[in-house]
Amino acid sequence: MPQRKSWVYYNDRLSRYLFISSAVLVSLIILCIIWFVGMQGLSTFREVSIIEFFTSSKWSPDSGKFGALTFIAGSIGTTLIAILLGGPLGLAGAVFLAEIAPPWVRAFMRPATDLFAGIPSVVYGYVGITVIVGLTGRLTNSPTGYGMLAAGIVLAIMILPTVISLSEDALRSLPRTYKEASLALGATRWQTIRRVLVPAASPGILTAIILAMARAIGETMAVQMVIGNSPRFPDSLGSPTSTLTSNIVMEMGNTPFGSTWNNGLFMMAFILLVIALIMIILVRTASRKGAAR
Amino acid sequence: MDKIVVNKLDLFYGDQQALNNIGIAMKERSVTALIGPSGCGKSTFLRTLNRMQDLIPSVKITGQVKIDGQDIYATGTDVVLLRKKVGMVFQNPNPFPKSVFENVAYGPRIHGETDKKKLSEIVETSLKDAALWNEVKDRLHESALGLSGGQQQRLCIARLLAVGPEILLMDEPTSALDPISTMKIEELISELKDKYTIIIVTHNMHQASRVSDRTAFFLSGDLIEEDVTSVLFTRPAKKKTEDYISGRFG
Amino acid sequence: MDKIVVNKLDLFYGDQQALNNIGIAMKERSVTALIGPSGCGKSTFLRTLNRMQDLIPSVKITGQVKIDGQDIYATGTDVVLLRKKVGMVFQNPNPFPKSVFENVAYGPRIHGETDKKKLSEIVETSLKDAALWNEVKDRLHESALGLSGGQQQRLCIARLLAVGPEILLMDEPTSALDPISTMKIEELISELKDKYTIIIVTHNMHQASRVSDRTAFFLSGDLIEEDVTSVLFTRPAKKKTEDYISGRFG
Amino acid sequence: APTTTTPAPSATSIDKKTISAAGSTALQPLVKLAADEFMAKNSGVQVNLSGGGSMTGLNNVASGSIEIGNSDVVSPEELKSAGLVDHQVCVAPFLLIVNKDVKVDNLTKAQAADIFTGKITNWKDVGGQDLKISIIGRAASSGTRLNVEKIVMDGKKMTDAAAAQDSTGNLLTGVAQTAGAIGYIDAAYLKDTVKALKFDGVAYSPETVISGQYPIYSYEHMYTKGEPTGTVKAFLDYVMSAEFQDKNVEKTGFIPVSKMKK
Amino acid sequence: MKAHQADRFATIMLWIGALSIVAILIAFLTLILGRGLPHLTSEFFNGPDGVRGQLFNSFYILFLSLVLSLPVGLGAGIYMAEYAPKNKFTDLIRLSTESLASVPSIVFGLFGMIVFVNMFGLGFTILGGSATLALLNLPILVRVTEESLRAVPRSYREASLALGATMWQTLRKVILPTALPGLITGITLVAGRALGETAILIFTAGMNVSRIPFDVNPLAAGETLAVHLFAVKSNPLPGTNADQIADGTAALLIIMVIVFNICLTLPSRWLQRRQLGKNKM
Ligand SMILES: Nc1ncnc2c1ncn2[C@@H]1O[C@H](COP(=O)(O)OP(=O)(O)OP(=O)(O)O)[C@@H](O)[C@H]1O
Ligand SMILES: Nc1ncnc2c1ncn2[C@@H]1O[C@H](COP(=O)(O)OP(=O)(O)OP(=O)(O)O)[C@@H](O)[C@H]1O
Ligand SMILES: [Mg+2]
Ligand SMILES: [Mg+2]
Ligand SMILES: O=P([O-])([O-])[O-]
Repeated sequence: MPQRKSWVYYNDRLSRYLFISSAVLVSLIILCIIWFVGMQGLSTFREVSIIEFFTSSKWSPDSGKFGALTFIAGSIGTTLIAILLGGPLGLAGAVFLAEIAPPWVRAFMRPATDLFAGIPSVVYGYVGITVIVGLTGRLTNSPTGYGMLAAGIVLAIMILPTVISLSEDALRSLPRTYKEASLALGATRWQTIRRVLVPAASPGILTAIILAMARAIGETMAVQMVIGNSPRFPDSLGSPTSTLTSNIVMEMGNTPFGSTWNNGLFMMAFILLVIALIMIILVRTASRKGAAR
Repeated sequence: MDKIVVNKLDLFYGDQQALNNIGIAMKERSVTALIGPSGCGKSTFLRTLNRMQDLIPSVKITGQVKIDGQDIYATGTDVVLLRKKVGMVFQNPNPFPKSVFENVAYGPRIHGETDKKKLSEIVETSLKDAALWNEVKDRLHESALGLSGGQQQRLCIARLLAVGPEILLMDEPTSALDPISTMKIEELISELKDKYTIIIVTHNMHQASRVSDRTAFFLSGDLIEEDVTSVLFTRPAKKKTEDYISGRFG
Repeated sequence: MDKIVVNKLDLFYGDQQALNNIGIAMKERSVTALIGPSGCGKSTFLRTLNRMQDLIPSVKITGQVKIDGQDIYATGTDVVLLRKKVGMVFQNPNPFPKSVFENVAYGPRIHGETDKKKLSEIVETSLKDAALWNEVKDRLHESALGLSGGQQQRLCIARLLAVGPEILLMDEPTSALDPISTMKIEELISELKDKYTIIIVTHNMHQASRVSDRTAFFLSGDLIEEDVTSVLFTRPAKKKTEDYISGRFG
Repeated sequence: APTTTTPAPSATSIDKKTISAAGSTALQPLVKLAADEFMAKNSGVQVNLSGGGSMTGLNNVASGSIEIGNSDVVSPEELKSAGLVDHQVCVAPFLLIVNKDVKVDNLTKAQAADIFTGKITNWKDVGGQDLKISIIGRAASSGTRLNVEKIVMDGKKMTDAAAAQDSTGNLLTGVAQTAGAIGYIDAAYLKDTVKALKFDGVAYSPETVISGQYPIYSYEHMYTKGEPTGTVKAFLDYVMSAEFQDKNVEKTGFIPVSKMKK
Repeated sequence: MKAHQADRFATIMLWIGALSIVAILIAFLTLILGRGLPHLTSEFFNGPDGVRGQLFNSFYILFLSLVLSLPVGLGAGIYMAEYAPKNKFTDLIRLSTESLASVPSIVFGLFGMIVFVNMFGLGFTILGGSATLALLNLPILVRVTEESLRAVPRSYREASLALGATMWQTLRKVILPTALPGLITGITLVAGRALGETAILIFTAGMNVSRIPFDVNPLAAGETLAVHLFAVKSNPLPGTNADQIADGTAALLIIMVIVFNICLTLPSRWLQRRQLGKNKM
């Protein structure tokens, strides 16, 4: 039946072309977005010096001052706080789920942590301004409580599901034999976790942490509600400052498209993209190192 | 002297019985082989001897397992200490993703040894005892995962010897290996039996006859027969044993 | 008549040569066993015969593999048809996560059979040929993953027979199985050789001598020796073969 | 015969089935009311609305992708060439608000300016208790902030130390829960969780704005590209109609343009 | 013994860590549901300020965005997992896909506004919002698809190809069915994120709803629940019950996410169980 045969081949070829064109389409779209943001952003430097943009913290566009250092520092600072708080907690949760939790606890807790990911960021921000800033205000002895600490706490909660689920997967995908070998040598459970399991899963855990950082640095709505949004280098963790994302969302809607001010905001978006790219490359190297072992 | 005495041992996975009224005794400094078809309970039995089976939630165990006269299932037993004394080698070599040195030093370290020099000594002796020293002495700090399968298995044995066990449990330690590596492990077992009590699970009846003093034949959870190896293979007392042995060579 | 003729076959993984100038011929309706230590290239060689090795990106192949006189590496070869003709059974049983029936019907379906009655017939005959029918006829529509390892392996053979191959490649088909299942598969191979040309990779020299007409010994990418099985095992021509064989029994 | 007073929009002037308006978030609730009622009166017409900020509206109306751009500010130079036509639809007064604990009820223009530039940082300097002043304002690009800077601070810039929120709602929450906080909002959004201050001794009310005593206010704009026609004109006419201005504009806290003197 | 004490201490700490995670979640849920649930009356949905339209739009926009992004995302994911040769080009695609997943959504929003709202002249409509949201979904979908296909054991692929199946047959009959539970989980994730998205939709889908109930016209205005929540929180006109609406909307959003998770994970568990067979595992 040569007729039918040719159909089988035709389908195979057709599907392959469809898949390839999807991949090409996706990459075209992605390149378009990157190109659009990049071109728009880079045109800032027709009127602003690169050095000023990256080294000055004076952001006052209507008097011609375009220093974005505060925002870059704010983004990095809040992300670090988020990782310092959310990373260990999430990792503890992952270790707990993978090694300690009785099955019924896990059956309930795993989907529950996934729920964190489903809560809209506006809701996080809302809890942030009604509950968390009060707390950080008292902690840092600042009147408003807006600032990097508040944003860091909100982000720490938001990255929990990423850290937990990816690290738990990494721990779970370890061969059972590691654990058995260690226990059979007379190691306690904690020794096994600390000396064998976590080190063996470290590439996966690192991936989790870096992806969580990428998530944190890109978060907008929730951060914007609790960071205080003052374009100023903060004196403390509890004084208002800004991040790249919060400043973009604060000013984007009220600046004319194509103005230097507006372009500067696109440049900030482009910086975010570049930071994300660097982090992904870090993830890649981390996981490649893991695979090579 | 009997090192291990097992008495009326029953084991259930949930409702399903996997070991049925097992009774057996093993002498110090002897090699006992466990044979039987797949699923008959060899691994399960082996793993009750160092309480690794405790890790499976649904398992229920009744009966007695005495090691040096002490019931290891009595309340108050220190499982961690027990496992230090009753070491285990697995079917597939399972070195940690660490260096050769760190693999062997792992056991002493978790048992509190911190002195660098002592650790080095222990690592060297253990590797020598496991007949691996010459092959790895120049690559102690390379990853253990770069070793061949047979080397990895001997590394696991060295890692075990380093914690100073008295009993070695081996669950099909050569089934994943090529013939040459298998030979080396078998030789090693023959050397080790001067110092340790060894129990080995194997699919390979040749192997059982080559390495063991006594052999126990399991069939669907029952211990059918246990005797001096040469006797069991040539003049088995039970019909089932004979069927199995001849079927294998049929 | 020679069904398969291999000539000057070289295979590289990237820069590393894994097969070195292999030349061998296999008769129709015969069983050829491939033996050799781990990593010597048995699987690699087997997989060049149905071009499964093509799926690995870094592989480069030169030389000739003729099946029924046609070079399967010639341009224009229909790989899909080739694989239909040259079937393969893997080391670990790999049924699809579908029912027993659907597993066996898979091949005929993708090759265009849609008639329900014909499919049922094919499934029944194939399962009978694979000596599995009696064990599964009442659970045709349950998941194949519920079968035991040995049953799964016979199911994979049945699944293969259903597409009507002429050559069966078997890569250590019993290494994951217990002795009783192994015996059943070996019996099956003896029955199948009346209809098919079979090539089997095995670690177990007993098995090779039990099932094969001819045996080929590989060592680090070279085909050292190939002869009638009883001759190769008792009076090998090459020193290396002898070493290997005696090492095994040593 | 056509008159200069706004006629009730007649069905005959409807051409497009769908028109869009976007821009100022402050003005949006009012436009939404207008749209709802306009749609109720003209079945078959859909008015699509969005926020996004004043410049979002101006950018989009200038490029022609929407019909109406809502703005708190006068269109900037950059967009003049697009031929935007201004429709002042109402007056938005602004209020200075403080946390309820603050024991000050009135600020002079000079005091307010000093607070917002950061010169005065404690309530005791303006007659209140010893309490640090926390400014919670709006973003640098916000129309509300621009107007406060223009009218209260004579064009001086707000201090960097001020915290900012991007919306009136969040700002109100902030002022309500921060001791010693001061902020500024559109009068329309005043809530009893905060306290409104008198400015130069004048309390805000529509009447004080209309009479010219209360100076902090600005016009809200709806821009079209070129003179409006058809549905767009009908909609804008409805917004300007006495019916809508009297009933809804006042109800929502804005002030009808027609009421203003000058 | 020291090791024993350390073990016990660590176990307690890990339990505390886990409990605090659960406690944070419960705090969130009780706070939001506690404030919001009482407002979820029929008036809340159907009244003059009711959110019926927003609720409908949330799902309609989600649905359209999936219709737009699923085929392409799946296709690209399949290509990356099954066909793509390992080279610089595919590395580049993978790299850009992954980095895009962490770009703030407002940037997508602006891109969508300029391309769909302005250039294509869609205005602030359901279609413009869905198309932009589809851009946000794409990278996640590609990634999820690629990952769940890679999780399918190689042996299935080999078995099928060795029987003389073409790649397409292998995909359709073996790989995709096996990967389905993973794909469903991935789509749940995408859907959860899309349901909660605001920044994108403010700039593309608009902030009011069609006056026709359940208007399927893709050119109607497309305010969703999340945007509605944002809007009433941002500019709460006194005299309206803005606070109650906000609280109720937040609660409704969370309930939607929970229901969505349950609706999608239950069938995928069932599928998994069916595939693994009744007897074993
Ligand atoms: N974790 C478990 N849960 C339930 N049943 C189990 C479990 N582990 C093993 N079994 C069952 O217990 C029986 C004995 O299994 P065991 O692994 O001890 O066999 P074995 O003799 O070691 O077989 P093999 O030679 O294949 O390793 C089998 O029927 C097996 O299916
Ligand atoms: N995909 C691959 N890429 C690179 N090298 C490979 C690959 N597969 C196999 N090799 C190498 O080719 C050689 C032959 O491997 P092959 O799997 O054919 O051995 P084998 O004889 O089947 O061994 P075994 O008995 O362990 O299955 C080995 O050195 C192996 O490391
Ligand atoms: Mg076993
Ligand atoms: Mg092989
Ligand atoms: O209404 P605003 O321009 O202040 O956002």
